[in-house]
Amino acid sequence: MTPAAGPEAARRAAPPPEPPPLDAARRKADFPILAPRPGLPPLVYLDSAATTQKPRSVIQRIVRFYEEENANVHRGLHRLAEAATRAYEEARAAAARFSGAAGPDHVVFTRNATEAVNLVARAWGGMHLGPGDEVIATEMEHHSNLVPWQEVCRSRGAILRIVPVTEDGRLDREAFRRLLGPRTRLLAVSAKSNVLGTVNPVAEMAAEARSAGARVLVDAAQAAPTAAVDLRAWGADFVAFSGHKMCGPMGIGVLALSGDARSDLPPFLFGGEMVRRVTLEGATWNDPPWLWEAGTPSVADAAGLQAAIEYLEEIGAPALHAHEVRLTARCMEMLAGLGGIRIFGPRDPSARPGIVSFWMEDVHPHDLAQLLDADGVAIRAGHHCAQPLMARHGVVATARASFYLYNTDEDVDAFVRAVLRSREMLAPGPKGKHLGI
Amino acid sequence: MTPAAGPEAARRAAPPPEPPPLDAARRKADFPILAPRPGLPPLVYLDSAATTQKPRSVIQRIVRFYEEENANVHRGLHRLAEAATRAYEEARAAAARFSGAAGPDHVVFTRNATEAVNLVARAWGGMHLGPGDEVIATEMEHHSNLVPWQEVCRSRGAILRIVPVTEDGRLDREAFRRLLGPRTRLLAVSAKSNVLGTVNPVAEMAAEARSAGARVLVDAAQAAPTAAVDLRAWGADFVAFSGHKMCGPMGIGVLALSGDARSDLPPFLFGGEMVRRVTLEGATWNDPPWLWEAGTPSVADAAGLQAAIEYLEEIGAPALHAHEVRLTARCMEMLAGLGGIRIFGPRDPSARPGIVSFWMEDVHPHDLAQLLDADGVAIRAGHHCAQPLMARHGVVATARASFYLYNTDEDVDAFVRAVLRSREMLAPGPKGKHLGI
Amino acid sequence: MLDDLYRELILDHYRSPRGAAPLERTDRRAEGQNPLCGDECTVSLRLDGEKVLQVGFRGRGCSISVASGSMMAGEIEGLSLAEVRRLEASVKSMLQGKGRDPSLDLGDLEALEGVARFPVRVKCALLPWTTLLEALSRKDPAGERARVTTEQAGPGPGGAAGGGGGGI
Amino acid sequence: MLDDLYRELILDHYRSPRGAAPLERTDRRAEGQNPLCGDECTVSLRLDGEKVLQVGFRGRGCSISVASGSMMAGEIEGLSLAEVRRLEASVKSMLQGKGRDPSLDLGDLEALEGVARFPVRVKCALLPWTTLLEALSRKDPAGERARVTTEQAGPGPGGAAGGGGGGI
Ligand SMILES: Cc1ncc(COP(=O)(O)O)c(C=O)c1O
Ligand SMILES: Cc1ncc(COP(=O)(O)O)c(C=O)c1O
Ligand code: FES
Ligand code: FES
Repeated sequence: MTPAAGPEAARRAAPPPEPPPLDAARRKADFPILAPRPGLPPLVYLDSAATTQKPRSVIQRIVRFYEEENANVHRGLHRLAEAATRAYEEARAAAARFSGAAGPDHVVFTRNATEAVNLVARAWGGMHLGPGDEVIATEMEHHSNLVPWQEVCRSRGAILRIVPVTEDGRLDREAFRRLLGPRTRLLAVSAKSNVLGTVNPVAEMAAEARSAGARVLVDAAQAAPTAAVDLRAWGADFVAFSGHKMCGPMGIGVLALSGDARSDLPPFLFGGEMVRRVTLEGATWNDPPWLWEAGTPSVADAAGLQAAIEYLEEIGAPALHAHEVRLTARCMEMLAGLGGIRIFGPRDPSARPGIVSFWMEDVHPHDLAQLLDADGVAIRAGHHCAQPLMARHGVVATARASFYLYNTDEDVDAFVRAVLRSREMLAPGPKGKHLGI
Repeated sequence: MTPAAGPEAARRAAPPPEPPPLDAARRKADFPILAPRPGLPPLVYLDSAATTQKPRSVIQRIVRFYEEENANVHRGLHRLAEAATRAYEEARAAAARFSGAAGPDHVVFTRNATEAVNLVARAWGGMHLGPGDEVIATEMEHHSNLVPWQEVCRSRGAILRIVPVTEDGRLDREAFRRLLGPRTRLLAVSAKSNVLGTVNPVAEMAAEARSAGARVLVDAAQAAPTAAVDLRAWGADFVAFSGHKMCGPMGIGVLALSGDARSDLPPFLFGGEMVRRVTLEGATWNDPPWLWEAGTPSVADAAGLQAAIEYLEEIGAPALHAHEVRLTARCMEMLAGLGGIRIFGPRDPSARPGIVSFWMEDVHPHDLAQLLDADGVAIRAGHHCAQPLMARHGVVATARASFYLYNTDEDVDAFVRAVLRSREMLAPGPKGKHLGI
Repeated sequence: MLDDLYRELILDHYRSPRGAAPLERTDRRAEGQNPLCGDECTVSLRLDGEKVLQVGFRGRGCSISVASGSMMAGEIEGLSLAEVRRLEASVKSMLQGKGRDPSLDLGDLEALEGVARFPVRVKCALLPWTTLLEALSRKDPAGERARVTTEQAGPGPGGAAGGGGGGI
Repeated sequence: MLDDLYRELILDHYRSPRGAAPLERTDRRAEGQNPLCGDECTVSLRLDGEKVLQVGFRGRGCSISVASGSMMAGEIEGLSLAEVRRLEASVKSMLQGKGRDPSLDLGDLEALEGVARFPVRVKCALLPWTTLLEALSRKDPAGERARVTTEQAGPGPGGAAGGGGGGI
């Protein structure tokens, strides 16, 4: 027995105390779209991985901007221009805090996560990738964190290497280590898969990539909804996410930067706001981060994103995580009970919170989604913009239910009941056992 | 006397009948931010060329989207996804109608006019510009329609040529014709200057450019607010504008395409939605126009833009134009009466509706804007993202008042009164004559 | 509304598709794909001159695409190639909500009428038909494979189903 | 609120700036520019060893920049270079809202205190001072010109005045 293995060590190793459980029924009331509607079945919205619904505070923040603060930002000398500039820059400060960036001037506002990745691929890649250089992505990336790298590698003569996914939907860490080499310039990896729910060990992978001399981009589009974004803790250089997947408005995304990345990232788009001096012959650039924001930004949406950040911070990452794990466990267990259903990804719900992609015998995902809709249950069917991952699992599409802070146990039950009904409709007769729900 | 010169010809040549005048006071009531506020002077908003205020119908459209239709677009098989897709594609149809494009599939949604120009410069320019090719822009372009061309010309070895501006703020048409040549590939010109208000003869210039074999991009950011956009009538290939300058939300812009342009425009940003098939090795592209829209679009803002378009269409381009001309004439006349003020641009108000940029002796534009703000009058001071045009006129900044559909005669009077007060404060003593207002 | 799509006859064809047995001999054959979902089907034909003797259909797809193929297999056996083409045109027109040739008896295919109200699913129902046309257009020797997509055949972009992707 | 900015003393300096007369002889000279608005100023000095004998200031800019330069010209005449540097540090700290050295008498410059509440205008007031520092740092022969911007001296980005541009 080593000295560390006493009760003392056991106490130290104990998991952190459970956060107070998230009261999903109460939260649901914050979301106008989820309110009961006369004449329609209550909406069971299980498509939050595509986009989340918006709490009243976010919608009202947008309204307040347009009703009280609307003006173009920067250098305006009237009251509204000052108010709009303040709203915009306060949102930037909130995004910096939320993403673990060193400060507001390490945050770039984009339209969405996709544009944030393109910014890095185009601007950083255009300057730092050359023939024979290597970029590493993974087999589970969303198209938005794959195709931009294919394109920049093609145009720069660089090589794209892919970390394979194991049968149970995790990244093959050994294979990743073998891919790392002296020519590795960048690792592009998602913090969480939008298909499998798998939470990837980005901090560990980033450390390995950095010691090979590479920069690290983390696609946090699916991690941001549970406030699980931390550029600093991850040791990442670039972190990308979208407002609309985390209770915020569409039309706003974030690219958070490390100090290193910030200092060697050239401009992306050109035009008003990102310049300092312009003559007919050429231009000089504004300071970071404005240098990467050409044209009039989406100030109302940035303000809405701040309201979303505050909403999520009030709940807190631990409660968000625990709630998603609980619903995921319930869902996986009930689906397994139905029989004839293949669930993709890790078996441990806590390793893939919030997302359940599956394939059901006899019921095509598109039929399932359409039939569920008639019962008021909204899920997504398709390739989820992750065709290579579909191919890896030998399917062209899956059905995906995703859970969020406004989903209750009853939502899970309604979903499973509707799945059962769909199967009875398309493939009648006893198949697996019925659940008593 | 030629046969055509009889009363018949006179009737044909007669100007179209006056539209019913725009009731600006009534329109003002549609804009919540312009409502009287207890304890503050009424807001006289004369900064619409930077961004316009939003009518209630636009704000409410955004709210309705988030409260009743919010989902991610494309291929969703549930009710909300269908509603969101419908909202998005209906907005596209409205934008096509508004811009004179051949159909919805000739319209690309961008973040703003700046991104629309960058799309063309990057994607079209990257494919169609080579060493020695020439692009023509003008000395009055906004930085957003100048710097992208400087950059693409630099990177492709092409040459940027500039149409000069005359003393009275018009494009030098003769010089333009001399610039056109066999190597001219593209003309990039604004329909209306954001500094001078000058309305440029884009249809004539486009015809000349096309017969030289060049494509034509029209920056319609300042023309869209008066519903004066017409890709077809202009004979343009690309037309760019921003929602936020035409009563619509921030975060949405339009790039309208001619049939020719649509068929030889390669992709711009890469990721979800713009692809068809993706493997680990590469991707194929979606159909136009989705091919140019990577990632989750700003659906709420697109829906808001549609509401703005409908608002402007209800008023109509002739009434919008006539109203702006009237306010501009009143403002120019009153400013001239003050003495010691230099107004830039054409002297004929109908040639430069809605915008009055000027320089006043003894009162720096920044002081003027700040002092006016204390009287509740919001104007803009600065280079207006048009530094080459400032240099052309030998100034570094101007003060700019811009008028829109919610501005009244009283707003003009309040503005002129405040200008006078500012001068009395900074340079007291009799200077020019006082107006009896 | 949903009953328009999932009519009993459609479900019946989906559960027990006709034409599923492999053909002894194949004169024309094509594989088709719906690019929006990646689903696939195969159509094989035995011809006697200008007449369809036997049809083989195998679909890996949703109920609508499978039922549409199964109905197709049932209806076109015994028709002349000209009749097949008229039938195809009428079915396509019906699926795209443009009405159909009233002089033609569509048989079971009438059950597909409601699909027109679900723009996202129209390409599902068209998939077997596009593949059939491709098989017919082949002048190749028996067994030659052709690959098509429903691309050329679907409703134009801009409808409620506009755009691509396939989920986010 | 606005009265904090446009104090009577500021307006007075703006209307009749001190230091406007050209110097007979110039020992140090620099031109400065505020990159946000493009405004410019020139500072020229006549020195006697470590002491400022005479100051020339010419500004092409807003009332705040001109008044700040005029006050500067009035206050630094007769000071030693070390005293000038202390004064500059104190003025800068005051303009940036960080308080100031209470042991220093700022004279007319106290009137600039309210500028701190107008972040967009802070660089206006700093422009003459940044230019002064640049002139002093030059070891060049008389009349040598140096060009600076207020870039290095302004408030950091991220404040309400963040970003660049200069109007839309
Ligand atoms: C993991 C992941 N990355 C990137 C994206 C792209 O996000 P957006 O479409 O908002 O740009 C998504 C969302 O679809 C996602 O789930
Ligand atoms: C003539 C002109 N072009 C382009 C732009 C750029 O518009 P945005 O900032 O919305 O991209 C503007 C607005 O500032 C403009 O006035
Ligand atoms: S969903 Fe693929 S064919 Fe119907
Ligand atoms: S506005 Fe230019 S220095 Fe003040």
